[in-house]
Amino acid sequence: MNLELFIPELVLAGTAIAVILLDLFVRHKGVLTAISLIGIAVAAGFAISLWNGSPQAIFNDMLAVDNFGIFFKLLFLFIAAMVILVSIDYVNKLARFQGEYHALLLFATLGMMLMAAATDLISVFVSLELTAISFYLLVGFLKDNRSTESSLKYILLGGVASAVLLYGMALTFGFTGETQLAGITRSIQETTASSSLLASPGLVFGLVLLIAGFGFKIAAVPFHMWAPDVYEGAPTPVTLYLSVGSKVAGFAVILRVFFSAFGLPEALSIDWGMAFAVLSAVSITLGNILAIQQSNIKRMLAYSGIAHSGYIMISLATTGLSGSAEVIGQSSTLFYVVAFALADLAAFAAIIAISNKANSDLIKDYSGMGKRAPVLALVLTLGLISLTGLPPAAGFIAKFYIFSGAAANGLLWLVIIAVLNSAISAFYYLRVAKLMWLGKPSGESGVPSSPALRLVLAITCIGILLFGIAPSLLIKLAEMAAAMFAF
Amino acid sequence: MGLEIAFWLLATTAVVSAIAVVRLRNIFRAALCLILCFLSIAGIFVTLSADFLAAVQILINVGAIAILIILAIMLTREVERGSLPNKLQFPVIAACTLFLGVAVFAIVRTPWQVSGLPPTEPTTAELANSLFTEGGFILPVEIAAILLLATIIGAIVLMREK
Amino acid sequence: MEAIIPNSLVWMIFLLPLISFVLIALFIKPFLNNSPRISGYITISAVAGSLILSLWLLTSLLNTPSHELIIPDFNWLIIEGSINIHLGLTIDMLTVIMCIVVTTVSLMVQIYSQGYMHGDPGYHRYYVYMSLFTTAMLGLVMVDNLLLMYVFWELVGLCSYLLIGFWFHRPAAARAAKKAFIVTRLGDFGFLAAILVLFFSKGTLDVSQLHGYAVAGAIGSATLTWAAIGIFLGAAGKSAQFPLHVWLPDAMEGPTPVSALIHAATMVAAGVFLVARMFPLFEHSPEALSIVAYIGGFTAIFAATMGLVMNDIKRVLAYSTISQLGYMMLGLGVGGVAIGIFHLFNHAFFKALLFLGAGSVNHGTKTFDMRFMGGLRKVMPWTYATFLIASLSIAGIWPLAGFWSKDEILASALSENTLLFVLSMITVFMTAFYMFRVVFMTFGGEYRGSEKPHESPPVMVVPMVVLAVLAVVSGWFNATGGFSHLLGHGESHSFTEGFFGILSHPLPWISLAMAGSGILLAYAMYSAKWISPHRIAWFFRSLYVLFSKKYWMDELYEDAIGQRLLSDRLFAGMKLLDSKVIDGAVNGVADTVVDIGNSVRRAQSGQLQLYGLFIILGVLAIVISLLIWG
Amino acid sequence: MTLGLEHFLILSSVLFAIGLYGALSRRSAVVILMSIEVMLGAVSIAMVAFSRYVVPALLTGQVFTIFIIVVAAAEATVGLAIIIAIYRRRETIDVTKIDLMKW
Repeated sequence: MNLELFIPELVLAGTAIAVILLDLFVRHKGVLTAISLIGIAVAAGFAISLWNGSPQAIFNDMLAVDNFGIFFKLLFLFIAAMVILVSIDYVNKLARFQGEYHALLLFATLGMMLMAAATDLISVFVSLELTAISFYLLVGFLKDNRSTESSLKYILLGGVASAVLLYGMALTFGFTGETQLAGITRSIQETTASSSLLASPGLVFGLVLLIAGFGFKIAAVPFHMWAPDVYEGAPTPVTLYLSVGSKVAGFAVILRVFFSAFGLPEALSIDWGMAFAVLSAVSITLGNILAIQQSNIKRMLAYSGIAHSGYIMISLATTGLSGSAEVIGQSSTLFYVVAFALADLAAFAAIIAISNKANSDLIKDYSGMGKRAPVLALVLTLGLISLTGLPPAAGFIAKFYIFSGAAANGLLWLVIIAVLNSAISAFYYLRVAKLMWLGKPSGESGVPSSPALRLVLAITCIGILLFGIAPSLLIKLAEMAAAMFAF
Repeated sequence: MGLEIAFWLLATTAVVSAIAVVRLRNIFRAALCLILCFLSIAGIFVTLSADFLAAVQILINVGAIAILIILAIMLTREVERGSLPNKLQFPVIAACTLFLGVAVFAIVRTPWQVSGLPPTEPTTAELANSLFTEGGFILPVEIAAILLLATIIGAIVLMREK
Repeated sequence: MEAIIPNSLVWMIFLLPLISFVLIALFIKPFLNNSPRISGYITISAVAGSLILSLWLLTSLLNTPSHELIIPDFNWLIIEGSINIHLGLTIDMLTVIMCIVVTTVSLMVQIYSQGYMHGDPGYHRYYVYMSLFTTAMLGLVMVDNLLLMYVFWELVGLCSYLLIGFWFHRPAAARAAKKAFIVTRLGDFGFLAAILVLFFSKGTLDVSQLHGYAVAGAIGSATLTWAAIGIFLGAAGKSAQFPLHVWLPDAMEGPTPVSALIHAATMVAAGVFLVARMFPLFEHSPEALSIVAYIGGFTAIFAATMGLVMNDIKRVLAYSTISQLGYMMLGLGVGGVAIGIFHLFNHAFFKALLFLGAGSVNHGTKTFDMRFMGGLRKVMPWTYATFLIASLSIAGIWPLAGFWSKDEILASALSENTLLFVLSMITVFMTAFYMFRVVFMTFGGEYRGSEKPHESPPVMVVPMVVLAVLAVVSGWFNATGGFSHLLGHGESHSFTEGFFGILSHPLPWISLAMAGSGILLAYAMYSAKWISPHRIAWFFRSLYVLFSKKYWMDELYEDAIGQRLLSDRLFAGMKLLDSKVIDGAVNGVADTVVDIGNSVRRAQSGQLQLYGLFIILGVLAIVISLLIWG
Repeated sequence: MTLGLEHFLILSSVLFAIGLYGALSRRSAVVILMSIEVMLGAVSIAMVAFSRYVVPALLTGQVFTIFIIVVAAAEATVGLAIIIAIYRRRETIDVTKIDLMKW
């Protein structure tokens, strides 16, 4: 086997272990941040060098090295780097365990990278659990009342969801005798060629359990209810990582598993496509309606994240309904997750800076922020505009992309629901913006931000505007990454 | 015939002990029933010709997890309070019954591709081969190792005082 | 300026205000906060540059045979096998006319604002928004595909929202901004839906390609009709057509120059522009076209009736704007692009002038309530003169601008549909009446306020004078048939023939008579009562004799008919419809959403086991429905 | 009636449902964790049974089960660590009282 193809993951694992060991010796903890960032950069460099090579399977077909996986790996590495940068202030407040914090962040990243590349139910499951367990620990890292409560809720519900997911995997395995995704689809086609799918309710049940298990990861309604509580209590950088990293990883897995293992026969893919369509409609509507009520900005973004999972699920539904002829479902998912990640990163980075100073996550405390901290307020506004889906932000193109794919595949009703909901969402997103720019400042003092944070703000802003104004580049990459699904 | 008797015996024990885990007021006894449940699951593994797995089940679940749970019960003085039900009894029972119904329906109505071949025995050497060779499951083993490392680190972080 | 304008300079028309926006927002506001005037100067020079380039563009277009310029575009968004959107400009006469209207009015308003906004703490912010608005508005009229048009469409909406709520510390302003935002977005969904419908049926968003398909009959008639209706819905939201008009009167909470630019001359006319831009689609869908005509005609008269009873000068003007926009829609519906846009063109100047006049009055008296004005003729002669010219123009008095476009609309309505013609004739009467009611209540009689009124500074008066000149002459453009000619069809005649010849037809005389009687009635009701007979005798000698003997009729009209019958019943009814039904529907939707949210929120009880239960119920729901229907 | 795949599967589903009931209806976080262990054990039975009956020549299901056991152990460890951390702060592990964050 060619171990070169596995270097990005190895580098990351090595970096994590190095960080733990170094923590014992170095006094100046900034070194840990630097080492983590260097490790991420090196891993990203190796990942880029693998881009656009011919797709290969390694470790006995447990893992694929292809553009789709590399696209996500790079995205996760980018998000991880941003999260480490925004964590600096937070980490400095910790009396100890800085090394462990970074190591767990890197382990979670490693888990997500493996999730995006896994092509066997066993490796999917183990890497998913690696991510999940790292996150359970990160969420509880503060050890105060809220943080531990979040962690407890997350692990208990995550445990139930894992069991549900495993039950689904067991039924799938039992029906097909395979754990490899390609083998599963081969076996399903052989056994169901003659009879209708309804004759095998075990497969349908297994599929639904898989949807539920993965749906928990992406916080799709009705598997979403942990998300707001956990997001609120977790340390904000972890909330950020959870809301972009873990969620995007969930979508990466769903895309690969559902398309590779259940993409054929068509009756099956239409079944799960419709299931995702309905979940999507419910998620979008509920996420938006509940977001309106929130007074805590982290909670608001949690509900908004649920709504965004709904928007992304539109493209999953498109994937299911369009069959293998088109890849617009997949490529639009890829575009959307990037746009969503950038917007959420921008918004959260600003929130971290503001809540450091104001010591509050309440929306009303953002009043007049435009006067106290114009740059932060501007970035937050841009992030919110992108989340709303207004031009010239990337979120606009992302929504357009997904909607156009869905409408072309007979999901016009869903697009209409989604568009109406986007209007509702404008209300609560822009309410924050309005409060910041037009509200009365609650204090006179400005809001300081560290250079690292400013770097994140700048990068995300440029990204949002770049992909909003000149989206062709990213679309091209997304199409290249999704091309492997066409056959 | 002996296999069948063993199955029914073990299955009954497993179900009864599982019910005891979730229904007993005394948490300490519930934990002991969990051990019994794990043991009977190990027995079921034996009836399925998975001897190595049965050993793993006993070693890890009974020897480690159950002990850990009992330790936690003692640390949190939960025995005094007991295991009480919450307010969701009826909806949960209804949902679980329905879930069981759907599961049984799916199990009974699905044409499983049962093969007539005899099971692989003994499994220990075979399992070792498939776990630790390049053509096998070495990748998940490696990931699992990292997962355990993360668990250990995290548990230390959470347990130690600030 | 015989040379053809270079392409790069065409782009500059739109880029200059953008540069000004960036400059002020990023550099002037943060770093030069102490010298407020600079922002104003930057904006003014940018807009003036755009105006000059627009004029050059006009002459260039006139020198090209097809009256069209092709600006090379570049690819912007390509999605394999699905979307190919390129970025380019459409330069035809419609664009140029709109550019000239936007830049001219914008320039005048920016100059005027230097005086009006003097000393306001939000001075920079004001110019930031205004530059952005001008950019977006120019972008809207220049781009060549629907997607970008939608982008700018939303952007002008955003600027409008920001500017209505400019004085956000006033609760009324914040409320008005929200209302405008919600109501116009309702219309925008229609537009967006239409864009999607067109895109999925034809796979392109390029305006000229879509025109080609529509003309060739390549779009199914149902699709075409729905798309056209969707577009019109968007247009109705922006242009405050019934029943989406409710936001515009409230929008008067913004600074008055904003009302003049955005809520009178340009943005609200964007709806009319949109229909004109997509006119080939409407042309091939008779249903959609008649919807445009009927909604327009109805809005015209409906809004006018409400204008009759308002005491706030800006509100009268707001209802008047709605009514005139209805006219333009009617013109598009019965007559075509040239007729509708011609009225847009003229209206922009005189309506902007009316608002600037109202602003000037407010500057002097510190109030918008006409009951506390009166007699300003003496202290504010310039404001009065210009306001009067604008009022005559909007009333449609020959030979002022308003006359020419209104006459064309009436003529087309007469030949198309008698009902619409009668409606618009009544509107002519009402328009003259309420405008002169404003004139008499504000400028006539004795001063009833407490502030000491004074004339506005020259920086405000000069733009008004410029606009007054335009309000007189802008209509003459078409006396030769030149305007209609530019937009496709129309016959040419010599200037004198067109200018005086029109009076040889009976129709202009009828409309003049209607307008005249409106003015007369206003005079009788609001002037004759208070102003000394000498002045009246000097003004309207013969009519005074006629009416003075029936002086009791005036009181009857004012008290019995005016108050009880008209105000209390009919107009109150319309106001009720306006505030309860339509407003209520808007608020109702919002409240319902909030209520649903509040009840659903209860499920999020913090109890993790309840969350787990929902997971299982979700699984069961999906699996059971798949097993039943799958 | 001879012993077949269905027997094991039904046993597995019964245990799963019992575990699910426990996880959703007991107040003590430790008992919930124990119930989750029961659910994972139930899945293991199904996995091994499928392995035995569907692909007896291969050991895929058994391998999968090993990973389930490993992950179950890791989850139990982390879960108990969190439970103890929360007990230290609040003197209770009754999950119905752990509801600071809601709505």
